[in-house]
Amino acid sequence: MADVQTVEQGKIAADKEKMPLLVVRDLKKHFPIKRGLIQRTVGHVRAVDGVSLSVDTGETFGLVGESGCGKSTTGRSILRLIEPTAGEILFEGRDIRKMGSAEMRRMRRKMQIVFQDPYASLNPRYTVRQVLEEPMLIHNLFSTAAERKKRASQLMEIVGLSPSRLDRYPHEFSGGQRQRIGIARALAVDPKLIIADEPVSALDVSVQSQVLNLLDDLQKELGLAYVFIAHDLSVVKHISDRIGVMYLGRMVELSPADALYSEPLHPYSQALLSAVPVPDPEAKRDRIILQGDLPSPSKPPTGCPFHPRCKDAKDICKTVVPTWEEIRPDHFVACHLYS
Amino acid sequence: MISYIIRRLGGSVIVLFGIALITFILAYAVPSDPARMILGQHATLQQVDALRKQMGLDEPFIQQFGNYLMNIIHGNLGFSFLQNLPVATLIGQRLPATFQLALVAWLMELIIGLPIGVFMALKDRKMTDHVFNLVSLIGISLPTFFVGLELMYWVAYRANLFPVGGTGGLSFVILPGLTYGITGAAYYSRLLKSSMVDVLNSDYIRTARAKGAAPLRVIMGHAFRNAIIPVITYGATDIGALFGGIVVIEDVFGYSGIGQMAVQAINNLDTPIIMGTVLFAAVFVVAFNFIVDLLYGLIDPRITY
Amino acid sequence: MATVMETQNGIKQTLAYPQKKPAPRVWRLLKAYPLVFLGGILVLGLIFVAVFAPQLQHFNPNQQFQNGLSAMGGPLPPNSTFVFGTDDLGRDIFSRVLFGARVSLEVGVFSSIISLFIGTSLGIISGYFGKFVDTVIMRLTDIMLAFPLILFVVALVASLGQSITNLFIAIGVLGWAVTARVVRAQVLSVKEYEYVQAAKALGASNWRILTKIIFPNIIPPVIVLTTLSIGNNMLLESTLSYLGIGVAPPNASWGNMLAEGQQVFQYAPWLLYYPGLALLLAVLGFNLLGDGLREAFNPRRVR
Amino acid sequence: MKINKKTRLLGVVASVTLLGAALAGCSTQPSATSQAPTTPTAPATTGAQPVYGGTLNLDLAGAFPHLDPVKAYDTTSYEAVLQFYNQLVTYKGATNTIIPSLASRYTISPNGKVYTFYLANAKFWNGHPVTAQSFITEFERVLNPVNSSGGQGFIDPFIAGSNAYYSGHAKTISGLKSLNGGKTLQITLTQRDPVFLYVLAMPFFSAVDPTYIAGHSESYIDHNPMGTGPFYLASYQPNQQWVLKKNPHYFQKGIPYLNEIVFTNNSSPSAELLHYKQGLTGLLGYNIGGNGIPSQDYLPIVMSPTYSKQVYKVVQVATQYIGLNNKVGPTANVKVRRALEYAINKNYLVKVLGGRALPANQIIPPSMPSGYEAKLPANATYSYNPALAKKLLAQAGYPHGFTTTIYCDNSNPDDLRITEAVQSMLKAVGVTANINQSSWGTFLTNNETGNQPMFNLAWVEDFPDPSDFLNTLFNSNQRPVNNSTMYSNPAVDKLLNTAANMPAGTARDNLYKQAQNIIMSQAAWIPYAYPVFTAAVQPWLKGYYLNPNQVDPLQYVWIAKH
Repeated sequence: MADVQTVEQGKIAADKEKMPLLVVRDLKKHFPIKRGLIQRTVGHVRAVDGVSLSVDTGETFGLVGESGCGKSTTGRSILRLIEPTAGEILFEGRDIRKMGSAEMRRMRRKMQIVFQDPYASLNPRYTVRQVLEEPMLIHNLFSTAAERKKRASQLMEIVGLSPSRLDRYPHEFSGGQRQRIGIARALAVDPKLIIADEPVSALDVSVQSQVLNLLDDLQKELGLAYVFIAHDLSVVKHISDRIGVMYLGRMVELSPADALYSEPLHPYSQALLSAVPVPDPEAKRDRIILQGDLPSPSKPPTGCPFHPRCKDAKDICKTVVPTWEEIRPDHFVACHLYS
Repeated sequence: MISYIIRRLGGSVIVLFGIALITFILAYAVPSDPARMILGQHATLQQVDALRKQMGLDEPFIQQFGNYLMNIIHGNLGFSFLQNLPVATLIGQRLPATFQLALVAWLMELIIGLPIGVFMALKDRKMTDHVFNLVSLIGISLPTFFVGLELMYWVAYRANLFPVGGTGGLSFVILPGLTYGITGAAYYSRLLKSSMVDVLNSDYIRTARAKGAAPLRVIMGHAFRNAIIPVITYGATDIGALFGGIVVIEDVFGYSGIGQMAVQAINNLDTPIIMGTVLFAAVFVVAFNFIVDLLYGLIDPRITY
Repeated sequence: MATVMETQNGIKQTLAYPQKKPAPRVWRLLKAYPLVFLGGILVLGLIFVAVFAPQLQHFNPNQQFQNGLSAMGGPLPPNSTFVFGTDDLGRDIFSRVLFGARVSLEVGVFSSIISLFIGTSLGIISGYFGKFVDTVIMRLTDIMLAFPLILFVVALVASLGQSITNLFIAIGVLGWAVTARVVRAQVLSVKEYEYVQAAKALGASNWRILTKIIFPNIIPPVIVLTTLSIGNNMLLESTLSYLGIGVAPPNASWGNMLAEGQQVFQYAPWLLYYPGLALLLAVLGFNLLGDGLREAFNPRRVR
Repeated sequence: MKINKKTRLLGVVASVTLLGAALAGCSTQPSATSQAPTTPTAPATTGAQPVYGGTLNLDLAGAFPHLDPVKAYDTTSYEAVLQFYNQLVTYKGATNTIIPSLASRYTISPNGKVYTFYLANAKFWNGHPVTAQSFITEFERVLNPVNSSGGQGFIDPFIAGSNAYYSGHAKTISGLKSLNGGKTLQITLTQRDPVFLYVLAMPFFSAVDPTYIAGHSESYIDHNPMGTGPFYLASYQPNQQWVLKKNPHYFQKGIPYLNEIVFTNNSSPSAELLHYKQGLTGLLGYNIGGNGIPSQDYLPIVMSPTYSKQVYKVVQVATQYIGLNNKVGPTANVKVRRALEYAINKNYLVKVLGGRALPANQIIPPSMPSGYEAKLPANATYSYNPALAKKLLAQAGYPHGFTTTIYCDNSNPDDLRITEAVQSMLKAVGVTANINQSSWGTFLTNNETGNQPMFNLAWVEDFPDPSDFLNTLFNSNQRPVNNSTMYSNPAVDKLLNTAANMPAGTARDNLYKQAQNIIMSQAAWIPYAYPVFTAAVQPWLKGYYLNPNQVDPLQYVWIAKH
């Protein structure tokens, strides 16, 4: 993947003045597989296997892929909630993987996460106020309880909930409301980057758009950057500036959102896109059905990992790993069809 | 599977090693000189020292423990100070009696516990359930020797239904077994109840009921068979512990089992017997835990190793 | 609480929130599990007797009365002077039963605290930090659980020497393994909740996560376990006294009163009955309470 | 011998002196029908002629630890060996009189050093005849250090050449001679020994078959006896049952009466009592040297109008006492010790023992043929007087008492009860005593350091001579093992050493009395009780009597029709 780095580095060099907020280089997370008498490590699940991306301030980066492709692991590895195996994670130009635990904890103010499951992500024993004040307590943001309460009320208003319900418990709220609370919690520390890990996939469709709109509004107001993780393209379509498509722990395509939607290059992206319902009934698009199941990341196929399910697979796909190339400006793809 | 078994066996060996180590430390710490105990109070200091040397008691702790382990590996559990026989022989002599009592005690628990458990599950949250719950908790809360003494007095002596105490055939085992059954059955009934309630509330039982299957059929055919799995697990561990000897009850009934020998050895500080019986009992517990784990795989197809 | 279930579906989020406060948890618990009530009464009664034993006593519990023995030297049955009768040393059983409550409760509580402390600490460490530490601690619990329990306590007391402190230690050390197992399992499951991840993402320290998030979650099962173990340990004390290594004389515990009583039960059954009944009620109280609490904390059963 | 009073299993206790003892005229039959037998072979009994046949069932608390006479030194083994083996001499009925047994007669030389035994015509169960060698082999086994026999100290160095044999310097014991083609055994002593015949009555010195001994391993012999006794071991299931069958060729004609004795292992005193009440067992308290009626079964027996009539009692030649440390701690002060003597109510302690004892006022028990004083001097006499005790304690410098520890062992519930009662009495005079209870082995190990401030113990005499109590327990050269109170008084030492070399008689007795008076005035011990041995015997079991020397009468008893 050497060329990945050179390409990304070239891009970084070009934007010297405008340093991206977050740069991830060749991120890897391998989970060991232990077997046998002495629990020897016999192999690895390559959950994330060399992912690179960058996010600018105020930008939304969509990360898309099927369940199990490693996108959530990528998101959590970026925050070091899961300790990555290898790679660089530069936040504001500094590698957070090299930070000690105290420094890392300070750094966490700047990058937050919103989880998928609004039921599991809020401590059922805390009132909403406790949930929202917890980050303030952790980072000593306010010295008095009154200030904290004021801030908590503010946060409630920001996410569109009534401050009068601060002393309720999470289970007294609906799923969408809980997700708002989750967002408010993330905002409590004034982050610059929020990793939204499928924040709406557990919600009803009608509620989804409310939450998405909220996120969009917040971005505009607060200048937040998002890494928006989703398993289908329809959700990220409107919100994302750029989109990365992941397959089996690797990035297979990365491009501006419009470019991806108008002209997906990778057969996998095409397949994903074909599943997105199109508002314009005139536009005709063939539905591409993916064959077979997602292979096990512990035993990825040789060559291009996608080849067993690819409709356009050639002989070379079975043996040679395709390189990561910038086919168009800012449009990267790893596929033999374009080399 | 094979590597799982081997790994589990390895774990068991480690556990047994730990037990041997802890018992050895305990025995080592006991403030009594084995050589003096063997030779008696009038032996001269020279005699005692000579015996200490012969027994290896003057060696450093590690070496003594090493010797002890080597002896265990060779099946030698040591030599009783007071009974002048190898501990292994003494345990062997009492093995049949202990096994007999263990089996009967276990069966008593099942005979008393399981029907009550089924009954409690069917009457879940009703008044009768509360009553049975109370009764079963009373069973758990009773001191075993209290139950034993009362049974001995009323059932054996006054009603003259069983021998009053001692060791012999099956009739000698019934009352000690019943004592254990009374105080131990509640664990089975409560376990079976809670797992049966879970099963009875599960979708497939509802389905079976909806299809019109007769209640008893549902209970015995579906619920009981599925609910019995945790009971079997507990039962196997339980009987493993029972095989190691039932300390107090054997003593109450004057039953010559391994538990009684252990109690006598403790009163007399006959450390080789104490250590031997502890290790012996532990072997059974560990072995039955092992069997339970393997059984689990056979009973429940969802479990893989 | 139907709202909770329904609001899982986001569409119904606009449903009215219950204006009326739901019935108090305690009351609902009582209705579903009346036995908890009985358990609570028994435990409170025990604590009352233990605390006010000096006020309730008829005589000094350790005093041996010349007129407390029959002409043959046997114990006296219950009479107007000695309402529960006397024991084989001419002591007042009523007063001894009162003071026995103290000792038995002490043994039950202190030894449970010891096992609670060791078990919870090791369970948390094992569950939270995992890896090598976990392997070692779990192996240790395996060893503890495979020990024949009574033999272990007896051997331990024999080595340490007979004293009430050593009794606490021996019984306490015996019980930690079960607590550690339960706590570890609970930590493992709590650790996976996303709100723990969220706290970590917020920069909460390990210590904060342990104390503020994980610990509150392991309290309910530990309370249940401890309640049950207090009763069990009181029972174990009586067994140890039966074997002659219980609380040191002359102080009364129900255990050693029973141990004395079992020697004379054929002609002086009151020596067995009064402390036996007291012990039964006390242990039963803790068992009922623990059992009820388990149901109360069980999210599947009480809502 | 130092003994825990009611220990069922003495186990390892050994003594330089003689176990079991003379108890002339002290056997009592307070309530029962037993009479002292007139002859050993035909004990007089009221009523009918002896009946042959039948099986006697008995409960046995533990296994027989040893069936090899060389090793039998605990009370259970001791008695078992007496069923299987015979000695040169034995005790007559319930008395302390020595009568011939396997030796049909014996002579003692005028200087008291040479004993000549003329052997009876007896055979082992395997048909081999008893010869002088049968005894010589046994004496050699007792002296062989390999066997660590408790009997060694009783004959070494008293038999000529015994020490040389024991220490390996000689291949034979020079003092033992087989004469007259093995029909006569001659034993030569190094000095006059008035208790030697008692020694020979001990099971250690039984006749064994040399060829059997040579042909089997020690551990085999220990479980499979081969003797001349009235019963042989027909079968046994370890820890369950021992079946003894009548020896039809027993050298004493006409006995035994019983066909079979079945011992069933049963360690539960409650079960033992109920078995007896059900009539399943012939007697309660079989183990004469040990428990007698288990203490917890005693009251139910004596409180019952029926069963109390079946109780046999005998005062043992033994003293139960609280030892006071004469060397360290507050009790090193003689005033403190004297104060404590007044603090103990001995009548109450006897009551606590259920009446199975007599209150004690001196070291020598009344059952001892000599040395017991009907009246002690005033300064050696103590009566229960807590007020005086407090006053004396204040004078001694302990107006508020002190804190100390009483040691006792755990082999019998009585020990703890007595210790608790003593604790309570001490509390009444301001002395706080903690109880340290441990196993017999631990207690002994600890006792023999001479550091226990106070301890509850009993001494059972080894032979009927006051020296066994006074010299063994109070001579300063016996510290700390036997003299574990660390008593030391040159005047007493001098009296004891002088008396040891004197011929028996009043002059010697008086020296012991003088010594005891001094010891009692210095309050080295608080002797509190002389124990009484008890047994309950079914009315249909005839011919039973209690001999204080642990010689049970099973070969003389018979089962009447019932």
